[in-house]
Amino acid sequence: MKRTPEPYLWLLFSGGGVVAALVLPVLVLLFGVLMPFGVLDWPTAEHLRALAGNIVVRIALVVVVVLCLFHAAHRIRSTSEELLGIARFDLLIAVLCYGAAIAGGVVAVRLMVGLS
Amino acid sequence: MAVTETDTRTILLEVARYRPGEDDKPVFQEYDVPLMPDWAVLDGLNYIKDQLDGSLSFRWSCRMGVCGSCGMNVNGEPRLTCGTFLTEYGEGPVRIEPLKGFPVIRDLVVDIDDFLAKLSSVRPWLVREGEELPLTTEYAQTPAQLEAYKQYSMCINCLLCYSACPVYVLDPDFLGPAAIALAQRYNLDSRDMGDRFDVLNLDDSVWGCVFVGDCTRVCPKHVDPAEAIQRYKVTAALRSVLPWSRR
Amino acid sequence: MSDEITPSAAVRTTSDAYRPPRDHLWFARSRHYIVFVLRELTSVFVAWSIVFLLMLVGAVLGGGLQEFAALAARPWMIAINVLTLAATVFHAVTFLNLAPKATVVRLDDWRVPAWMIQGGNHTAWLLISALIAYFVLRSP
Amino acid sequence: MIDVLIVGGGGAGLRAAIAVAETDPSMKVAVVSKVYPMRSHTVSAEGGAAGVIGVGDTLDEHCYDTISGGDWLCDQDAVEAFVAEAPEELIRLEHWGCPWSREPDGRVAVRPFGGMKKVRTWYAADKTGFHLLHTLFQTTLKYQDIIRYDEWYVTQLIVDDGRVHGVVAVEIRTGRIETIAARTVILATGGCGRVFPFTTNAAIKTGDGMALAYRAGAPLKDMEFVQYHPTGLPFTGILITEAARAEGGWLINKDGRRYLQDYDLGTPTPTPQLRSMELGPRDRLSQAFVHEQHKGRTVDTPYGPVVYLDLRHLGEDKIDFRIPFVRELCRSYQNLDPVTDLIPVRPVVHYMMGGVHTDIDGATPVAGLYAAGETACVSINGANRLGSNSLPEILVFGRRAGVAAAGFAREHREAEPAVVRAQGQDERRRLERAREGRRTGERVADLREEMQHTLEGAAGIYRTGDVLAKAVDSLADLRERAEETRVDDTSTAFNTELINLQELHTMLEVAQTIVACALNRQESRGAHQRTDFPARDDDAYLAHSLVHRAPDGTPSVGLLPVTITRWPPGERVYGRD
Ligand SMILES: Cc1cc2nc3c(=O)[nH]c(=O)nc-3n(C[C@H](O)[C@H](O)[C@H](O)COP(=O)(O)OP(=O)(O)OC[C@H]3O[C@@H](n4cnc5c(N)ncnc54)[C@H](O)[C@@H]3O)c2cc1C
Ligand code: SF4
Ligand code: F3S
Ligand code: FES
Repeated sequence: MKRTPEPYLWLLFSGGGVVAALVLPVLVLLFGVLMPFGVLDWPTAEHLRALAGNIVVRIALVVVVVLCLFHAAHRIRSTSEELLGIARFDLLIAVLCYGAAIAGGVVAVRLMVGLS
Repeated sequence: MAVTETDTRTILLEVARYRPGEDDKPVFQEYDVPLMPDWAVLDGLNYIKDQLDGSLSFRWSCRMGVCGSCGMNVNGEPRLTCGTFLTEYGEGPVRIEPLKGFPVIRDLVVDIDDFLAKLSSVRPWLVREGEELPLTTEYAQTPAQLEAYKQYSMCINCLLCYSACPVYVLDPDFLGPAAIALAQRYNLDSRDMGDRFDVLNLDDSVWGCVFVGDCTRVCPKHVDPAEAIQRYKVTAALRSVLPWSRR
Repeated sequence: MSDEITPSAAVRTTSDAYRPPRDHLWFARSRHYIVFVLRELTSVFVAWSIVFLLMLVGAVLGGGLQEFAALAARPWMIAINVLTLAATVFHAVTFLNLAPKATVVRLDDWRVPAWMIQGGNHTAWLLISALIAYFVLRSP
Repeated sequence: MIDVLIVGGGGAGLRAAIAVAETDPSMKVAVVSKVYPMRSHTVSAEGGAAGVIGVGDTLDEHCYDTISGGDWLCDQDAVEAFVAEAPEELIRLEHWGCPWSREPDGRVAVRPFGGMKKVRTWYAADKTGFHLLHTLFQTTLKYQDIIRYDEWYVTQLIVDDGRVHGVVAVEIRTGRIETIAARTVILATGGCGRVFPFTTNAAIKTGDGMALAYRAGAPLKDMEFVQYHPTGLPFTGILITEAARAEGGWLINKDGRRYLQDYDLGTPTPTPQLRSMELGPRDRLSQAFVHEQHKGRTVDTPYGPVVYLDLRHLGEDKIDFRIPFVRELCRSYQNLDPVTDLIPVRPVVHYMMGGVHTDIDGATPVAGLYAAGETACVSINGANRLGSNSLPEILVFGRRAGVAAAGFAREHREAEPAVVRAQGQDERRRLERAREGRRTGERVADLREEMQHTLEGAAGIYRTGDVLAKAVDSLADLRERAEETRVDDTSTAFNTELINLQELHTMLEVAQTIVACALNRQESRGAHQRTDFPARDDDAYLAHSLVHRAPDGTPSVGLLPVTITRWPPGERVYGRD
């Protein structure tokens, strides 16, 4: 039987989609819109550092980053191929997209590990 | 069906014509047909064929929405022309083209052999193993078990969903909505013992679908092929991760 | 050849069928396709929100929160993030609404209706958002 | 060379193909069909398929209902074989995956049907034919060796010395004209409802197989028996299935009266009674409509007089669960909702009881030529078919014809004679000439319409000698004019005008036999009602009409005795026992 990586990629994509849906809007709302607009005050650096120091939060952050990036990578890959008609370069595009996601994941892990 | 009244309102039909050997590509021809309140687009086409131009070619048969042969693109949307009324289009004009995504054989007739090959490839029949029951007893199936696949068994192979699916239109290798829905129709049948993982878990099969969802939107029989595909994605993904889970 | 008696299989003689060329603007052809493409493009903003989040975390851990706040307050940055907010909300709504397609839940012979699953998803979204906001904003 | 060539990819044709493939995998079997098999008209059948399974029901009772329903014109040996084999055919379909509706405990469910004394009609909601055909078609895909000629139109049977040798067919897509040599041919081309203007039948039901056989020297049988179904939607002729009445629907006239009680069909009861009122046989119900019309109790519409089918008291849940397609059709094609509105209906041409004369194995008098399904007349339907008998018929006799043809092919391995090629060439030249086009002449559609109205006027629900005699002349005239029609389309690719022209010829052929048989039968029986001979006449006409094509092309009608085994002719009683 022909083997395909798609089921695994799709699981990551779906997981990422759920996580992105559940956590990103509120984070962007807080840090990207309300605080810069001055509607809310920025929390103190200590408060945030303490939050990020929590092991649960740290693991959660890595998970969120990795999954969301996979979600985005998967969609960007398929949509660019459909929109631009470049499906014949699928392998290259896949390497670029998922490569970027993996790189992002590495950055996240290093940030988290670097802390301890 | 002759129209006798001289004062009936008419509506303009712009019909795609393609005559191999004569035309390099489809051209539009305009016909005025009576705008009768009960007329479907198909009645308009039949009026053209019977009264105006016998050389127009299109498929139709049952004109009750069940044989699946009269699918065409009407004003850009894939529709069953026997169930789409001219009055829906107000003053007109109505543009009638062959279904998108298929080679055009002639005028409004498209080549669907590709779909038939795909349909065969998913083994759309009941697979049984072991001893057959004698021809005096049926396999028991409760109404709930019937309900579990019934919706996917309603497909009339009209191929509107293929025409609506950009993935198929761009890449004819994609197995496509109806074939997958029919595979699921058997997968979810409590009597079936087959396994269609080998033909469904492929890049050009369920994984080719990016969930545009238009297949479901245009399906005249509410088969919901998009749902069938997404459900099989879950099945296939779980089976890939947990090889021991069968369905 | 036409004098011959058909030998065996119903081999198709190929006809000169017309194969339309690739339509480069297919996604602009219908409202539904446009919505689909917009939905897919939210992924770019999802990626951006992650980058933004990583920058924030980096700033928090590296002690540069002030500079980050200043950057985030730049008008173009706010503009991007307003867009990102819209995109991620759109993503959340579409993604959570489509979930019941893939997850058909059956309890005995009763299929849990889609709206219930969707309702559940949206409730979870609200709760989690509130929880995150609480942890971020609660005074130490 | 093909061993068994099946013309027709409907229920009968596909069942025959599987029968051949299963009985003898070494046989080369092919299915030629003018539409893709799953588009065949079997797909439109709604109500159900009869087969004895329930406790308290017996084969004899099904036989009796069928025979009395057919006004004793059925061959009783055929009916007995049919009734005995129907249940196993329906179970076989179940084993192939047909989604029959079920009882809560998982057994197949059955519903009542018109003219049936017991509840024995299997159904798949109200899309029985659709599910049956798709199940059969998808099952044939399992047999990779079945050769399919999809969208090929058969124009001629090749016959030499009383033996069939193959067919000539056009590949519609390319215009290629081929002679397909075959040891045996099974005609499974369906009915001929399109000979009439107002019919439930699809565009493809043009009686091709009947005409092919008739021209090849095989007689047609009982062609005067054309069934009108009492409930068609005006304008489109779309069928509202009998299941709507079986589930409890009422037929009411303009005054809201359940008028069937005035025609010796029983007394109204709130819930349906078997073989009574709305569950009487189709011929009697359609005739009652005509009487209501004469009494001025129908309602006029732009598409003719109607009565109403009332389903409102059934309630939304029952309608959605048992007859959802009825609701869908009413909403889409009549712009009304049966939950709240009355459905306007009028009798509509629905089914051809007659057809190619065959024996109990589908064999015609031409060696190697078989017929099954609506195109054949075995006959189990006699003067009036009972609803839900025809789906099991296409299965039972499709299988029998397949097995018999395979047997014949096994025993006749000789090569085809030289005349085959010569006949094929003649036919090709004829078709090519037709395709050259003609700028003058009448349109195919106009002639078709004239033929249809001639038939409706002469061979409708009630008939009389003078009108029929006039129709004989009109049809002869039409046949001449049909030789000189205008033809716009000269293309080889998907030339449907060429096909429509061939269909006009076959329909005219069939129309002539209908009128000739109707004229010849000077009695009233089942679906054949002569106002000039209103009584049944068993002394003279307890016999099939058998019509041959005379050398000059006109029909010549004779009679053939009916086979009676155990049920001597009696009175047809409905609603009184
Ligand atoms: C609306 C409707 C509802 C019905 N409901 C019921 C019901 O509930 N119960 C019941 O028992 N019966 C019902 N019937 C009757 C029953 O459906 C038909 O009698 C039966 O399906 C006929 O099947 P068939 O296989 O003989 O022919 P069809 O299904 O009509 O098939 C004919 C085949 O022959 C092919 N063909 C014809 N001419 C040519 C040619 N020249 N060359 C090549 N191919 C050709 C066609 O392509 C097609 O494949 C109903 C009929 C109608 C019209
Ligand atoms: S799934 Fe729906 S749209 Fe697609 S072929 Fe089947 S009935 Fe037609
Ligand atoms: S439209 Fe196409 S992409 Fe998938 S959901 Fe339907 S098959
Ligand atoms: S003509 Fe059969 S579906 Fe429209």
